[in-house]
Amino acid sequence: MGAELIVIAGKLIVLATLLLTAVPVMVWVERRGAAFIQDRLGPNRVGPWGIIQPIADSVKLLFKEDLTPAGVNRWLYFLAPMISVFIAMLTFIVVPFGDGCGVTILGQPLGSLMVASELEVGVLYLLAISSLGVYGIVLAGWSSNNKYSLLGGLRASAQLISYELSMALAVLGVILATGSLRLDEVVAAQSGKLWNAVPQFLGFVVFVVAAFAETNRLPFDLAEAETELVAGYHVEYSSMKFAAFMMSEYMNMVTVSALLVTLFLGGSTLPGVHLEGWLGLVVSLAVFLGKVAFFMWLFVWVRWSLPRFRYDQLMRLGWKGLLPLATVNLVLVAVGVARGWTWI
Amino acid sequence: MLNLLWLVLAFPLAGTCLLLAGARRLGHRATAAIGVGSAGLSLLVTLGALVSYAGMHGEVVTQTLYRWIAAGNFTVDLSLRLDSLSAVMLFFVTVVGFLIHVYSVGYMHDEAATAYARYFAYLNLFMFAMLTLVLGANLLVVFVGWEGVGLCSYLLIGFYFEKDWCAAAGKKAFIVNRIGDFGFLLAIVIAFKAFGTVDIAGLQAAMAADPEAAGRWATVLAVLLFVGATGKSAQLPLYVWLPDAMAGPTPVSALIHAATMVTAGVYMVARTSFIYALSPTALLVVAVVGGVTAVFAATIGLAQNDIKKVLAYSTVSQLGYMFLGAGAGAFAAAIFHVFTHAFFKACLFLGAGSVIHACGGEQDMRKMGGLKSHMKATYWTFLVATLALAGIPIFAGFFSKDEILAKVFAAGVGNLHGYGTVYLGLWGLGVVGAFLTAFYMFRVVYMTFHGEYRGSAEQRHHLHESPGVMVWPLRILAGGSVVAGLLGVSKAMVFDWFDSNWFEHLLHPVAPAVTVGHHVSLGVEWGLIVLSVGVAVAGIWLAKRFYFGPEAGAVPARVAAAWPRLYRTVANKYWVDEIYDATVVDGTMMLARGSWEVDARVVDGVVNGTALGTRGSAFASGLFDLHIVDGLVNKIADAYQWASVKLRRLQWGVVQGYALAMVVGFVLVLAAALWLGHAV
Amino acid sequence: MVMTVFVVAAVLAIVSALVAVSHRDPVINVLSLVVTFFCVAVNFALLGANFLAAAQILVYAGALLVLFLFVIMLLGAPQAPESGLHRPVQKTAGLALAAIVIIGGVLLALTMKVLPPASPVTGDAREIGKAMLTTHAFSFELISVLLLAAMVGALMLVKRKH
Amino acid sequence: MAPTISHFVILAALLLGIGAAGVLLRRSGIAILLGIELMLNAGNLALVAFARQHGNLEGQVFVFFTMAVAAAEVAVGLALLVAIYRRQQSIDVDRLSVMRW
Repeated sequence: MGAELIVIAGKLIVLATLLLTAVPVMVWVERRGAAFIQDRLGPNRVGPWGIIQPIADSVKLLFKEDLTPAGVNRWLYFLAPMISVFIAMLTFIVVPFGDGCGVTILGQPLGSLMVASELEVGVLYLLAISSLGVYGIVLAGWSSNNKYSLLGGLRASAQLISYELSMALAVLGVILATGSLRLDEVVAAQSGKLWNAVPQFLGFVVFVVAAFAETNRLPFDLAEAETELVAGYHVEYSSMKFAAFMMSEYMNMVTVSALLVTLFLGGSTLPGVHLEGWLGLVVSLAVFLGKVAFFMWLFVWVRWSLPRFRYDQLMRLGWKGLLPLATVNLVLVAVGVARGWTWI
Repeated sequence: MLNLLWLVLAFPLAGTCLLLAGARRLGHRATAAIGVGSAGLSLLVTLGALVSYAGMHGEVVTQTLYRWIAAGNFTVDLSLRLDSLSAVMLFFVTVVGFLIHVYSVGYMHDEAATAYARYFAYLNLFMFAMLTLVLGANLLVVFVGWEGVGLCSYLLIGFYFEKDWCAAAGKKAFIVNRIGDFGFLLAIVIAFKAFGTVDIAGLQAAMAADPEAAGRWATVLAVLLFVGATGKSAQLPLYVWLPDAMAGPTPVSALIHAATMVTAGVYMVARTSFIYALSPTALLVVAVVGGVTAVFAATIGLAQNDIKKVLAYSTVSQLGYMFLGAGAGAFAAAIFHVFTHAFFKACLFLGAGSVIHACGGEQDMRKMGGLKSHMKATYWTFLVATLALAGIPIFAGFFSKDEILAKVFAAGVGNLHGYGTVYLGLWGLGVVGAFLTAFYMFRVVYMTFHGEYRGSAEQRHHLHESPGVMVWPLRILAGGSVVAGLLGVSKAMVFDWFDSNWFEHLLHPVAPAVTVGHHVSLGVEWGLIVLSVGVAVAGIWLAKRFYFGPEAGAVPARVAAAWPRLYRTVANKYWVDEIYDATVVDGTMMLARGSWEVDARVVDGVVNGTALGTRGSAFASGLFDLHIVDGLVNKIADAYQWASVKLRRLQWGVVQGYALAMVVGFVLVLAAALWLGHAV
Repeated sequence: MVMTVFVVAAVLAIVSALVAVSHRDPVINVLSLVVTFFCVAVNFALLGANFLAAAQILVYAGALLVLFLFVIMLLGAPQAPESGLHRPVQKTAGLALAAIVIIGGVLLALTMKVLPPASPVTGDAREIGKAMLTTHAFSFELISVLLLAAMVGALMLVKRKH
Repeated sequence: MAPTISHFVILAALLLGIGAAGVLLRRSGIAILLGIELMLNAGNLALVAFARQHGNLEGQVFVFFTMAVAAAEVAVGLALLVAIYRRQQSIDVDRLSVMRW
């Protein structure tokens, strides 16, 4: 019992650290990437290639004055950023981000490196928790007592509900093909055949697009659209509360990328590579991180390449584009499973 | 491969659905791709199925898709039947159909996108229906296909429905066909009544098992089926719709009204040949109608100036030959003619289409001429097909038509069923028809392709060869017109060297010939061959005298002037349409008008009288109503009003009050249940 | 351990439910209801219905209550005027009825036979799905019709007529 | 000591009563709908508890259907509220007395 708890706690700590570390790195990547795409230098004063810049930024944010504007609903105003961060971190714990390869610590198997990934309703848990992410944004928008914030919150709630449907349908295709709700089994099922992204290409595309919408990233950042709504739902926030929203956005990106990799790109496996022991553990971790990094870069890349959707276009894409596509994908997978095609 | 047989039907049906659904969105290219693609896929599956079938030594393959009707012990399956007969039909329907789809891509290209999609949707639907007809394993499924092709024919004849006469032609085709279909339907009902099944194999078995009943019903069944066939295959007296059907687009004329649909009647007769074999009378009826139609239509064809009309009458005439052959008991020969005819007649129609396309929609041969130098490919393919139709050796029509004439002659000499003289007379008609055929076909060739161009200068400017997508089907069909006949070279033509009539052997298990075992000697057969070739050559020679050279047209004009009355009779198609109008149509109208008169005078009079009486009694009862009944009603209404004033307070408008009442009721019900001890 | 979790969840559920029906700010109502539903989900999990617990959060907290929030914001947080009309009968009767329901339920719970729980059924998604699509297939189809009707009805209700 | 079915049923009864009180006493349309949701949830809880008691899945399946019904009810209810609000700028259900005699 004791050793098991220690290992679980250790894993959680490592995970949280990893997630929190990813945020400043991503901020730096985003800013350098934006600069690269826009043909400028970007941050380059603090440290070599400006690599210390995120730390300077966070120090600055920490020491800024924490304003609470008049007329806000204090309680909710205080709660909203916490909900955002909390949900973002909760979602991550089910992702199996490496193969334990039989390695044990203190006599406890490392498993698939994560505790909750072995939850029997892992995928459902994931959908359930991620569907709660909207509360942070909606409450922030509501409690700020500011019409821009409110509009941002409204937009976010409608957008997230709309795209969650397509996302869930795309995930259903994967579940159907796997026959299990456990994420580690989803990964295992992909190791012996094609990655899900190939037979379920439609679902993959739907999931990628919905992922952009779910994380409120360009081209779907209508909740904060700075040119229309100033900064949307977090216009009234400053200091660490603002930083919390930033953190949750980047953490959501990490989570969604990790999910994409897990559900559609074989997680921490590489076709044809089967290693044992510590080497296998390290390699699988590296493979997983590499795949995630690709999608993180995709997020940055798309953000600085595509213009923002108009609101009606967003809704049309969600309901008339992605939802039918996701349904078609599901039907195709269902047909394939019913006909007993093993490659699907 | 054979268990994929249903795909042959599925592809065209899917094409139809796609095209109809997407008619407004698909462009020309997508439409053509779907339309031709579905026909092509169907062809591929067919070829695959036939290759598999070839290894099966003529067994009958039946594929049951599902049980369609189950009523008591009467069941009808939706099932497909592949035997050598339907295999032959399947082969040429898909081949010719596919080629005509390809041709249509070019021919219909100037249509608006919606019409284009509609056209291909109908064409695909036709393929589906025709293949259903061919593959149907029982009479009901065949009938579905039969009606389906009729519907498609109607839709496609009326394709340019904005023109009144096209719509009228479509309607005419549909109604005339319905008359025939009624015969077919009656035959199905009688078959069910007499033998308890409509399955073809089952019917055959039932008739073999009970010869007494079979003998009793065979004539009725066969004649009724033949009534259906005269409608679909345009025989006397129901042939009148086919010439009018030329109002549709030319590829349609080629596919539906020459190559495939109109042969459905012959196919059906061959399919049910086991019934005809039992009834000499029915066979004689078939032969006489066929023979008379062959000559009758050929004479009309002599005097037509519309190129498509000539071909239409030629089709009627050739269908007559097919029935003549079937009537002489030579079902294989009839189907053989169907097979060869499909190739050269489709080629002729498509060639005519190419000509019409080049002349900017002109169909009158008097305004053509000299096209030979402008459209080489069209000319040569048209000529090959004409030679085939005229019955010149080597070409396909020679073998098949000669086969039919030989069989009829044999039936005459062998005194088949004791009607030998009749068959001999029909053989004479057939020879005359062959002469007329050669004559009017070469008339078309000379008037269209030779001499000077007689159209307007503007049309002359536009003369051009058709695009490759139209010419290649012509070439392939012309090739077919040459080689298709080799499948059925008769024994006599190779001097009894070997028994070479492959086609007859192929069909023998399914549609055995009805013969008297009398064999005409080799010398006589060769005499017949020489005679029919001679007759054909004579026809060509006469056509050349009449319509070729500087004096072209002078001789016919003199002939027409010499016998004005005869010429007018023939040119006006023996006034058959007018006679039908005067008798059948006007008769119907008069009947309707008479009924109307009766209705207006007698029925309405009675009604009006009754009404008057009613009004009188109504006035009396009104008084009663006003004072006695209304008094009572008012009292009751007053009572209700009083009660509702009291009761409406229940609707006191507090929404939650209603909810409260609901919960009270819920609690009471629950309490009662607990009290009575039922809930736990 | 289990009892502790149950007690905490139950108390939290009741308190937040009271807030949910009594607070005047509709946003607070919705948020406390979220808490209640969470606690109910915890109870589901305690009863072994893991799948339902996840579905509870997904459907109620993730979709329905967000929809409530959305509408509240769309209408600009209308605070119902609780003053004005007094409805003494309604209030008394309502409270009395609620009390009756509670007392009745509690009595029922205390008097009924407590069997030792039968062999625990796993709330496995596979099993539920199988039951739903075989034994209860008709109800399942009916529900789909109901949802469609609700969707169409909702659209018709809020559509602006031009 | 593990909670028995009675515990769960008592909790369900309390939630049902609280929900009913909300439905009967509040005049805000939103609060009424929330009360109904609460009542439905109490029912769900009882169903799951009974399912556990009897060791079969029927109760859980019913809960699923209840959820679907709740979703439909909320969609229509909220649409009604929006329509009502557009009409009379209020969601006070006491004002919905136009159809009264």
